[in-house]
Amino acid sequence: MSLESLYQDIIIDHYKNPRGRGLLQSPLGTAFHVNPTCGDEVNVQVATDAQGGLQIGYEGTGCSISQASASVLYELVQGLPASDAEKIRQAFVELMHSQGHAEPDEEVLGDGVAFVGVAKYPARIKCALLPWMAFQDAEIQGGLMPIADTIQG
Amino acid sequence: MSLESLYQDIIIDHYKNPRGRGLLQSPLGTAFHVNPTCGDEVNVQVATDAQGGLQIGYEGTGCSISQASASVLYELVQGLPASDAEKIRQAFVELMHSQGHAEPDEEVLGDGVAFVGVAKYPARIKCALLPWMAFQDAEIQGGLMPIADTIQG
Amino acid sequence: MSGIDVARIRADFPILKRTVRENKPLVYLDSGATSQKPFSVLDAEREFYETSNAAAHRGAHQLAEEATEAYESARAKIARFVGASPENIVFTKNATESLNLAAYAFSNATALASQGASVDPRFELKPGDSVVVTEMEHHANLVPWQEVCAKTGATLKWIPLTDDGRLDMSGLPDLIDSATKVVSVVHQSNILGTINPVAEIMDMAHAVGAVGVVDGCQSVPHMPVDVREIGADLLAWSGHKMLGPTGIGLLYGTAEILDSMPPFLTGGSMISTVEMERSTYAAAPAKFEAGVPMVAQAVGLGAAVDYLVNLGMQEVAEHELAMTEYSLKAITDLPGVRIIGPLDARNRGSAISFVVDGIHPHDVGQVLDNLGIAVRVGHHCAWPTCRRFAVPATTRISPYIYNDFRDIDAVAEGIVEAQRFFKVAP
Amino acid sequence: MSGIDVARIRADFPILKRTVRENKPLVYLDSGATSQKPFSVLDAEREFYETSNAAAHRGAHQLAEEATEAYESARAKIARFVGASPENIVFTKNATESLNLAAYAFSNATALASQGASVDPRFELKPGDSVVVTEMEHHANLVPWQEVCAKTGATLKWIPLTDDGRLDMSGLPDLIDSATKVVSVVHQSNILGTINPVAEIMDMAHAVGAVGVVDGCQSVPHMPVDVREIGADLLAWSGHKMLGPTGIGLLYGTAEILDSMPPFLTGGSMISTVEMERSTYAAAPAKFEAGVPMVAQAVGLGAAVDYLVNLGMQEVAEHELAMTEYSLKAITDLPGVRIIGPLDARNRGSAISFVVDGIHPHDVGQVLDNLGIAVRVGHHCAWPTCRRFAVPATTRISPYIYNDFRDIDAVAEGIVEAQRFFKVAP
Ligand SMILES: Cc1ncc(COP(=O)(O)O)c(C=O)c1O
Ligand SMILES: Cc1ncc(COP(=O)(O)O)c(C=O)c1O
Repeated sequence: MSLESLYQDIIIDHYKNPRGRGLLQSPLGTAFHVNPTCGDEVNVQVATDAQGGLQIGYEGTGCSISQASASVLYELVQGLPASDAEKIRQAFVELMHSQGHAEPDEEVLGDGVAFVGVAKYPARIKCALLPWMAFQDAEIQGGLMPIADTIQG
Repeated sequence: MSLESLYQDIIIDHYKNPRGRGLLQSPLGTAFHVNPTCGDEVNVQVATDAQGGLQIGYEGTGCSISQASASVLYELVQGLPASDAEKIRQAFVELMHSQGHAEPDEEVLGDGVAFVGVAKYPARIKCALLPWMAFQDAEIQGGLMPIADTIQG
Repeated sequence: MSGIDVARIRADFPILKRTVRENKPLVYLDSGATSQKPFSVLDAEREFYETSNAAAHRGAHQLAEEATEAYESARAKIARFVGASPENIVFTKNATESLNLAAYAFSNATALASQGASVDPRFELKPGDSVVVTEMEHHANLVPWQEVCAKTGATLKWIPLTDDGRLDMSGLPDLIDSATKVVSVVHQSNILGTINPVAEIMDMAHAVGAVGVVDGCQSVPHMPVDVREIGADLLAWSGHKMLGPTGIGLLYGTAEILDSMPPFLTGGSMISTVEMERSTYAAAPAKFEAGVPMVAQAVGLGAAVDYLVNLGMQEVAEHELAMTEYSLKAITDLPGVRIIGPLDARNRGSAISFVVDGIHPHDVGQVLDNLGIAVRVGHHCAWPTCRRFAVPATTRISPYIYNDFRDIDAVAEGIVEAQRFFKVAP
Repeated sequence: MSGIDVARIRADFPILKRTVRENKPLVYLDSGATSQKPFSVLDAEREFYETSNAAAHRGAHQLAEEATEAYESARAKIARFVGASPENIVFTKNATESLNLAAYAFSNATALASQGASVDPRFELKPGDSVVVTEMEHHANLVPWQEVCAKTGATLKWIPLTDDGRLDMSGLPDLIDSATKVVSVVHQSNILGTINPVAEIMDMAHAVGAVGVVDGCQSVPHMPVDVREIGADLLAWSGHKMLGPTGIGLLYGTAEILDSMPPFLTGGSMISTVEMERSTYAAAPAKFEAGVPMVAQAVGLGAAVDYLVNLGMQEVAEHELAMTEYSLKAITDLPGVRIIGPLDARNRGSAISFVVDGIHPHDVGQVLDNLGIAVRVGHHCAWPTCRRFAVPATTRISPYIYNDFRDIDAVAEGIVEAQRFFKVAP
């Protein structure tokens, strides 16, 4: 397992240049998640725009994986309807549980496909999932979670 | 190790025909000891007669070893000055810690020598010592313990 | 005799080849105290230490990942074994800790509430409330509740026993009432062998809103136990009685109850966030597993579960029943010997306590020991049960999968030998 | 480098022969989390299971006698190792349980007193009383005291830290005052490496009548520790960090303090008498060892003590010092790397935490892991200490007797490699 396959350039790029980082003015839901094993933190907020698209705010401190994952989350779901975002979230969770054997669909996961190598490192999967778990909680809190899938992931 | 060497006839005899069993009218000290592993119980009382000799009362329930030991205790120390009794008590304790290698002095220990085989069975040593520990406590309680040796055994 | 092949099983247990007391082959009939361990359990533990030892849930390096995986997959096996999910299984050091964990939920909640904290009211005890146990509890399921009562002012009550060693259910509707906050009952008595109708009792507990606890120490190793059938909120048992290593115990809890209980042992790995002045806690089961856990023991216990699953718990239970029937007959056939506990094999396990007229149970045990037969003597940590049956102690055989009828024959001969030796032959 | 022969020692540890991450030889530098185990420990445990396994203190047959003897002679070895008597040593499952046992003495005594029981007043807490810890405690010596305060209304106070990672002793005379009921301090910090003047602090505790507790998790495995010199009433540590098995911890207590503490876990083997309504308790250490104990683990730990005694704890401490000096220099020599904790080796252990500018500690650890080097990353269960030094986490090396300078060189090279990979080379 080479370092490059875990830390693909895309991940390092999102880590060093996080997209859309920052908090929202009036979030509908906010969830602060920590990884108690290592102290990584991420705060994810959700709201909707006039067209019903998701607005994402986030902040955090932590390793490249957790912070890049938050940035990718932003990039992937910002502006989407919650139901579309939910499909992406589920695809990302699935990818993380694939033990590195998946062939992720770049159509769905965009830069998220770069996390495929993370799935081989059980201790880092939690890092990658951290913002996505917070996102899910924030949606539930904000009443934005598509009903049928509230317990997945 | 034959059963006979553990349960010498003398022990069985004391068990079936305990000497001096019963409680005192006005004890100076009383100690109730149990072996919490098995529930053996013995209650030992001490007083002194007009000549300053020890008076022993006892009762109990338990295995042949613990009950015979109480009977032998009675036989050995009844009527003796506390200081002489203390020498016997110490000799008995020492015998029990000899792991069966001692050649006990019948002059001192009388029927107590029959317990030499018990010393090879760690779990039974506690049974044999039970009345002697209670005796020591009863003496301390009754203020009859020869000073120098109150912590032995 | 039954679906399991005792001779083949015995070959898996190295200790059964040893001799005791001057070359007597070992007849081990003390599995109620602790069972012996097969090679596969010893091998699994050792292999873990030799290849993957690290602190589980505490590192990101490869060994730590492997240790975490080993630990969690053991949890999953154990969960499956009792029909639960992994999140419902808490690792403890023994069943005693598991039962204390349950009991401390009540005293801790009560103390926290006294300082104004908001706690789940089911766990808050006050004078007038009651805790219900039975008169056949092991000390591990009695003393912790005595302590809870001493700390909160609640009252301890118990279900009495019938003369044949069963629960006297007649008074139950009065005993379990609206004041009852917890009902904690042994599934299979370690001293009497009785198997109790725990599902029924749990239903009665739930009907009055009480928390229901079952002590499964002697049932889980000996019969198929499914937490969904028992219906307990909490089920405690030990690893060392089911072929596993020493130093590991289990507590099953429903998600709902584990969530609402305050933590017990606190420290590392059970927290969510920690500041100097306050902490928040992880979700169960982590909430109840403070400190570096007994990873190697969990791995060994996982192998023990594999061993039992491989035999089949139904087959184990049939063997248990066959041993029970055979032993009951062998012992009742002996003049001057009295069984303390049920005389029929229905709803009864193979642990059998008895007393021999004229010989103290200790002395009976000693004679058997001298013949190479390991049994337990004493009050078996169920002293009040001894009192109930007016015996100071008993001698107890408790067979397991590696015992067969010949072992019971040896006991019967040993008892006769004891009667001869102590000259009480009837 | 020091009086111990690392190459010879390494041959005793089977796991050190394995490779990780595609054939990299394992460099294990996470002994602060848990140590590896030599053959002699694994053999001792296995031999116990294969020859003498039985429930200690619970039977009269030969195996039970042997198990009891094995368990108690392990206790005696461990007692000798820290200058104590066997009666002063309580076996627990880990240091976390030991520290909880200490903390629960206070909350239990307070609860019992609230119901009118008479308890030793030293353990009874009320609002206004204080509990003093430090800002460098492991969660295991912090959260239990937070819980005690939450249950009793007492106030938690702490000794702050200086910027170089030492205790700021200047305010101590004000902090430890007549309201102080307990002072609990880590001997050697697992995150900073600092060795604290515990004897001095225990004296101050005793001067105000407070109970003094020391967390010896990181000191007992690494240097000679004598309870008589430390002067603590209670000393807690773990077996798994000193070559012993998982699943066993220790609590040393003075006879006087153990006698006056109420019991913690209750159940079998810790009682004197039991009736349905009340029980009396055995003398320590039995009073604190409820349930079937971790006998095999005690035996393994006894072998671990033999191993360390054989090396010589003075020699172990010298090796520790040599490793500390070498590592401090190797790490401080690297540009862009900052040590969190004391920079001089005086009163400092070999566990060294550091941060690398521009790379998160997790990522540093991952690069090292990929090179086969096992280190720990995160807050090391000392989250408030991280906050004090304004770092979210650190990367930590924690060597032991099987590590040498080459392992440290590997870490230094790995850090440079991480800087190159993450393009932050200064
Ligand atoms: C200083 C310190 N205290 C307490 C503990 C807790 O020890 P354990 O997890 O073995 O209970 C540790 C190790 O984890 C430690 O390093
Ligand atoms: C019925 C019952 N409950 C509880 C226990 C306590 O289990 P442990 O000693 O393993 O904690 C035992 C066995 O000792 C038992 O038989």
